[in-house]
Amino acid sequence: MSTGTFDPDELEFLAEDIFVTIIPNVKFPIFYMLSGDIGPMEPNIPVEVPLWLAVHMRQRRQCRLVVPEWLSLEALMEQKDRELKLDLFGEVPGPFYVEMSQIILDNFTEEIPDSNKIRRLVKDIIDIRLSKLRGTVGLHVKKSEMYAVVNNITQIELCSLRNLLTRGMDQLDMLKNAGLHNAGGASQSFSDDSSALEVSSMNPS
Amino acid sequence: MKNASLALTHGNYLSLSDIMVTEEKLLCTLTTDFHGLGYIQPSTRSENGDLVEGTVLDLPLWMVNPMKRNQWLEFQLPTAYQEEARRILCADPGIVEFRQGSRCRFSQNHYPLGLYIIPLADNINNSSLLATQIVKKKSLTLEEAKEVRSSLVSTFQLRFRQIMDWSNKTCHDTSAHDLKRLDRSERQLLEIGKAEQNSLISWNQRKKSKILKPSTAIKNARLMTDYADSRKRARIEV
Amino acid sequence: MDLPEMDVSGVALDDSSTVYTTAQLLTDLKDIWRSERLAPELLPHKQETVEMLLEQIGTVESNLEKAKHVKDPFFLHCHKMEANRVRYMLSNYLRCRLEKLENYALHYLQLSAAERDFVMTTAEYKFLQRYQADTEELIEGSVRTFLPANLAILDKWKEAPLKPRLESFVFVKPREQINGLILGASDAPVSLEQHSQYLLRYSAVRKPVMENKVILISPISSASLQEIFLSSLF
Amino acid sequence: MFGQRAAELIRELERASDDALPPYKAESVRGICEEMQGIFEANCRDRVNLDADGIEQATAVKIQHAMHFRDTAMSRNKRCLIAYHYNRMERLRNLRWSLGGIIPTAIRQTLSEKETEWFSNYSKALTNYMMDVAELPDQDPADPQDPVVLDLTVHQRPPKEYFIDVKVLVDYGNYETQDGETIFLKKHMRLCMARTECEHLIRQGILQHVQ
Repeated sequence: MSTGTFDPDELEFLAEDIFVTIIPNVKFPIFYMLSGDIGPMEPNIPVEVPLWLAVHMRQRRQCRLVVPEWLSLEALMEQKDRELKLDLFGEVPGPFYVEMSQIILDNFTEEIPDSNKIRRLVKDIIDIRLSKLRGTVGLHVKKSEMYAVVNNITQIELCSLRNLLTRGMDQLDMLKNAGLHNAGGASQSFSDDSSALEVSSMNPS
Repeated sequence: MKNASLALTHGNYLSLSDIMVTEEKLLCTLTTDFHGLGYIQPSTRSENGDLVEGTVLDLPLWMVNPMKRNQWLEFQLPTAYQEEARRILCADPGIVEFRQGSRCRFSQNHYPLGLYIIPLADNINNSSLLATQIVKKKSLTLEEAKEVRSSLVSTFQLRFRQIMDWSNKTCHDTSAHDLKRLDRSERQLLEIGKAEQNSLISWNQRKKSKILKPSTAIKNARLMTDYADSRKRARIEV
Repeated sequence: MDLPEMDVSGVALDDSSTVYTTAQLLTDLKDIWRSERLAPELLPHKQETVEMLLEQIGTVESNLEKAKHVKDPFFLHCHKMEANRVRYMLSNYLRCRLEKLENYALHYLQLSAAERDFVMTTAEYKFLQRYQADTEELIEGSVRTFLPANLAILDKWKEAPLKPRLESFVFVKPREQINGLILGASDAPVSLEQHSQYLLRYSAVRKPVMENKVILISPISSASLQEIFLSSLF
Repeated sequence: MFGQRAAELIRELERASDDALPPYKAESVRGICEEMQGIFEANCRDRVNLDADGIEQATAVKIQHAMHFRDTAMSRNKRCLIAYHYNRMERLRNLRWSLGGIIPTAIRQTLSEKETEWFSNYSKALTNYMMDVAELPDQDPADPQDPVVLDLTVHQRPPKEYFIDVKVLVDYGNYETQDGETIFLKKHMRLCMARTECEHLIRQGILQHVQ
């Protein structure tokens, strides 16, 4: 684990808490979960559950997923076109759309007839956005701005260069301030020499 | 130290990379005598065994810094930070190879060494500089230190884009030759960038996410002991 | 299958008798966990939240234990899975805090008693003291026998302990509008808008982060804004 | 020049990858300590010279300079020794998290005695901390609850499916699960276990996660 960042698996974990609609084929009473009540479930009656529970039930063949609107061929093609036309970042279906699409494509293949095409579209969209992101970041460091507004980028996208970006900014910051401040600035401290002569503390035995 | 980057290692007492940086040598001229230390530089050893004023020798940065503060020596600005090198860096920063043996003797500690050298500038303004010019001709003036600094900044800004592009490529795309061009801190950034990029890619391809893996430390340790064992065996056979 | 009679969610009370639902506690945990993971320094401890959630997990798990032979295993697994999810967040949150204490051990040992009570729990402080004592023993003990008796002190590393780097750049999202933020010595104050996300130095938002007015994000979410733009203050 | 052995010691550790723990260099550590002893003695001698009656001012200054020179080298050696042991400790600490409380023999061989001692102390400190966290402050004495122990080393990755399929890689013998049941782990055996149960065993290379 490293501080300063979340990795994709951890983001996927967060995405699993998002609610999706399933159509159960079993009957269950209300689940009193810590995060709130779920159900009751009746066969063929749509019900909202967190994604992780949907996956668990699907693995036991206890439900089908109502595939979210945005995960259709049409919607994604539209999103891709939009993203290609824009210089800036286009709007996304939700904060965890990438993570969710992965989980859904992994576990609910039967519900998604064009899963391969969809998988490729999602990947294309991410690639387009990531290359925009690198462009912006490159520009940012080049102009050496010390503050930025970064809207509409999702967590998973920043996963690919968040540390590189923040550490790069840190380094640039240091170079710019080299030798400028005495106190606190690491550039001035020189760590292994002693300020006071140590001989004074030595007593010949 | 995990995810080491210059901002975290520079001046950090416990950092291995900072220790390696401060091991870099500078060419120095002593301006005072040191009793009984003549054996350090036998060629210019004085009769009484002292290390004497005027001796020219290479000293590691960790020694230069306190000696310079006491004004017991002057150091020469390494060629990698002198005007010619700065001009080369300014013309095409992406091409320059930060490694020994290059024309301007760029080192793989280009930025951190620069960060240490800049504060060593003599804090004298131009007018008083004129008066002491002859004495100080070898040392680093405040003016020049500023030039060095702005060179470091612009070099880094321009090379950062390249690091970002490289980190986007898959591992084998970046040749060993490319890597050799980078300074230590740039290489650390590249590693950070690659690790991030790879974790996203392999997550995306669902390669490893679900499979739990044994620790690499175990594998490393096994390799190491296997190696030691095979050497032992080899010795016995001989 | 019959209706499960036990309500494993329930509510918890804290000292000031504010009623928290477990769902709210979980939302809080997610926020503090995220901020802790992304902040360069140790944030104020949230012992009450941790304790209340642990208690909830305890209740759920002991109820499940009792119901082991009565209930459908599917039902048991679902609750167990949820409990594991909470356990993961809690463990990871606490682990992350220990890691910061370990990395900046000397720095955190030097805090005043008041500062200490604010940022760390008693258990964390106990751990920290022990950790540092053991580490000093390792370092000094490894060389003590080889050095002259009146030299054997390796104390230089304690004089300038490693500190969290507060100048690090972080991504943040304000919960409310924040005015008059000073980002650099020569810069004019700026305002941060609610619903936007920013990349800036942690030191600039340290206070609002501690007050929970700004949360640290692994960027983002807000789909309401149309563009990414970079604005310079120079 | 002073400090060369120390630099060599650091260079070797710095070159090894972040999670590798190369064998402990007892010889080099001792050698560096000898250099420090030499510096110490030289400076003691110089101090005596300084205090001698009738010493010339010019000579005294030269002696002080030399003492400072050696003293700088002393500090450098100290820094390297501290950094060497500190960085190894950090790597060892990571091992505690990835491998659990028992160091595999392969790794134990690379450690110094002091390091092995540190490892077991660290394990104890962690266990104590986890027990402290588990202790609830206001227990209802009428209805005492079992403490909820949060094993920080178990839940290190986000939980996924509840059960996973595993293959046993070594003849391990009896293993006691969290529920108190005992499983006999024999090489080549395949079984389905709770994920939380086998994370440690997988990291230690005893089980293999199969799909």
